[in-house]
Amino acid sequence: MEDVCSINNLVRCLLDGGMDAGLANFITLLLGVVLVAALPLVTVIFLIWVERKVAARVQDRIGPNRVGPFGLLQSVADALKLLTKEDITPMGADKFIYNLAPIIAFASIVLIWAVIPFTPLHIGADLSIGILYFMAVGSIATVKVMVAGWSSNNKYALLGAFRTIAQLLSYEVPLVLALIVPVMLAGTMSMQAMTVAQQGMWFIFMAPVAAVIFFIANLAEVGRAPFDLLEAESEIIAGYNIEYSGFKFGMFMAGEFMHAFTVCVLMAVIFLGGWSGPFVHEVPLLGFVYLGLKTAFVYIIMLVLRSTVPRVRIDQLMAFNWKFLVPISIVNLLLTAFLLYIVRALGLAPAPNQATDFVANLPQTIVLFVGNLALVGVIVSMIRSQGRRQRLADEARLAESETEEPALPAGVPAGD
Amino acid sequence: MVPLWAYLLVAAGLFCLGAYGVLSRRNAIAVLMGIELMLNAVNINLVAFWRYLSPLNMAGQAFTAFIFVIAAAEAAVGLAIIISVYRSRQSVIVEDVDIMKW
Amino acid sequence: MAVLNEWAFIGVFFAVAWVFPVLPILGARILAPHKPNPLKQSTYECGVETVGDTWVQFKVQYYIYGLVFLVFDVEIVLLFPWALAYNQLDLFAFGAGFLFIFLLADALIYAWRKGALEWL
Amino acid sequence: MIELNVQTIAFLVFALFILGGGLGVVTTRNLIHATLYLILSLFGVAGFFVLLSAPFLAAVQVLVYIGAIAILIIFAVMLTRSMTQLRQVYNHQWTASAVVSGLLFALLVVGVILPVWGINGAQAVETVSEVVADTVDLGKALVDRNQYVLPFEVASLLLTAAMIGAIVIARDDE
Repeated sequence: MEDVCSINNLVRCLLDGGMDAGLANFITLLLGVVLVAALPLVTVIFLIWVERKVAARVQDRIGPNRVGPFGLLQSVADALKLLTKEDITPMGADKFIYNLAPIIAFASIVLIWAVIPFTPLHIGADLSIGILYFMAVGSIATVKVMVAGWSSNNKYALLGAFRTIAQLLSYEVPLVLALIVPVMLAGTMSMQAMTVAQQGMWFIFMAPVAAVIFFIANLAEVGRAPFDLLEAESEIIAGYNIEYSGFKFGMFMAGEFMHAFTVCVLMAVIFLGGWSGPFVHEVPLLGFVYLGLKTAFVYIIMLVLRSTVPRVRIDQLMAFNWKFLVPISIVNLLLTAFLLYIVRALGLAPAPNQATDFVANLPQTIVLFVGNLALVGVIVSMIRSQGRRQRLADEARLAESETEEPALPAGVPAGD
Repeated sequence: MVPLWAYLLVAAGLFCLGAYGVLSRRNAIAVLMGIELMLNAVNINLVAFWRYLSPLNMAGQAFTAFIFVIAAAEAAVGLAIIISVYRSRQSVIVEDVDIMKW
Repeated sequence: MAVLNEWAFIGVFFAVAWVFPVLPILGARILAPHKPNPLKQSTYECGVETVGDTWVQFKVQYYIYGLVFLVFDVEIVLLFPWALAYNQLDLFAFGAGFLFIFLLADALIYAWRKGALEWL
Repeated sequence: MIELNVQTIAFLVFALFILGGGLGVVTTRNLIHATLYLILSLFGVAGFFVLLSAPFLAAVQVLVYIGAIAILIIFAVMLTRSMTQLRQVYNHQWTASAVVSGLLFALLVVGVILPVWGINGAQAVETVSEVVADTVDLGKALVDRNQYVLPFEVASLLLTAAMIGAIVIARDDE
């Protein structure tokens, strides 16, 4: 290992080369930053191609296949095209803020990658509050939407921004509530320590309900179908970024793709064990592969959902969040806290020195999993009885109205 | 480390800026922003004193957390009152809402 | 201090991250044509002339959602230290956390019953 | 004298954010711009919290202030159409308030901060402890029966009450 200059021992290599200590540290830091930040940038070019291919396959098409082998260079061609498009600033726009918004949109997503652990050794910054860090950075997204919508000086942009913000704010509540559960399980907020805590057992088995809530809330946060109201062309033209053109629009677009991918990585890290897998401590780079596979799995689910589920209405969107997701996440939090306390009182929790052992984690996992299953059972039966009541009411109303006049089907809103 | 008085200096400056905003702005929302600035100055002071004088006693951090709560409550209710006043009087200028003065 | 080193990384990240979007936008400024005219720069509303102010009257419901979110956000964030220290807490602290969450649920139930969560 | 290292530079940058943002808030005519200045200022305060080894509070600052309160303020600006009432920024007593604020600042700096905690002040802090309580300690303290459990529950109650009150006030009468 002595002769190999890699990112792990770059500081020492530079020092051996006779460089000033402060400068060597700074160069290493800068290089690390550029590496971590470049990763999502490179991935997003590939991702757009993957997304279009999967969507095409679901719709029985082929998808991009002209530029490069299998159409791999399609995104590059798109980026080049955007680069040569005229950039129009609408009249009455607030110039500085108008130009600032796409930069915030893109940068705020890149910033999340600073705390993602790639392998046992490689992480940008292992903050003690990693989870809150990405929540905090993610909440800048609302500011970007507001700024973009307001500075465009366009009614539809402003209206779209308001809707988008209402959606983002609402779904942040179950998102954060669901995140408390893994924090409670791991006893840490650092992303690296959270991955280590999952070496015995992934949190998705201990807290499946929290994992599903996290996934759904994230779908809404990134504006993916079925929650893609922010780009509902038929309703509010195109949402908050309607006035943007050229590469500034490209920045919003790329930011959205990157955000979708980023939440998949977060899902993999927080609930699917991140880099953990066999032999990862012998060959740390294997962790990168494991993380990539888990992320790809979550991402494919997201893509298939996108191509198969219809868009919901905004009143349904809000009702689903506040009347379904939030109550469930509160109950789930209480349940998990209660079960964890029981587990500890009964002595079923693994001893601190066995925390990463699969067998030692089993009793605790079984208790938590059964508890979660019971919760799901209760929820499903409640939905069923509610649905039955609704159906009976609708049928009664229909039978009544048939005698008088043909009426609208029940539940059609009067628009807003 | 940066000395304590530097933090206190910035906090004092922020507090006075906020006070100036509260006293001199006409728009009620701008007045509320001034109050937010003042609360933040207090927060800086609390955390700075906690860090330099008693880093193991949780009073500083705990009270900062409670000030977050109070700031949230204040913003929520204050803005709601402003919206309500606007609805009844079509104005958010503080001087136009002086009916309680007499 | 080792802890601050991590934050130095974050600081440099904040300083560097905005360069990535700025570079292509500047590149586009050089490469892209720039021929503005009043029609092109007018507000885009599917070809129809803009009527009136951009400042249309918004529904107060947006504010209500923001309000409910603010309250929940603050409460949940205060729960994080509790969840973090959860493994080291006794029954009393456990109950304190429960009471806190109950009050949170209380707020939700009130807003629900009051109809504040409806999209009208 | 203060040595110039990474922390000092960061401190100066954040202080610039805080004071520049604060100045923008109180002087800008456009209320949306004022809110953006407010966000800048609050971000600087979050940076201060990081420098003061309170990262949890920094995250909460960004999450609550920038992610929620600033957005709420923007909502309120839009709802009250404040942007159309831009004629006059300050009221008639603005000179007096400027003088009062300036005097207050001078008094605080000359009368309190420098004599008490300054370089040769009565209670100047010479050594700073490296041992700092972390978020776990905060979590324990917040629900400890001998410490802050009562304020903790009261905080929850206050927020519930504030939400109920604000909903009642802000909703249309029906």
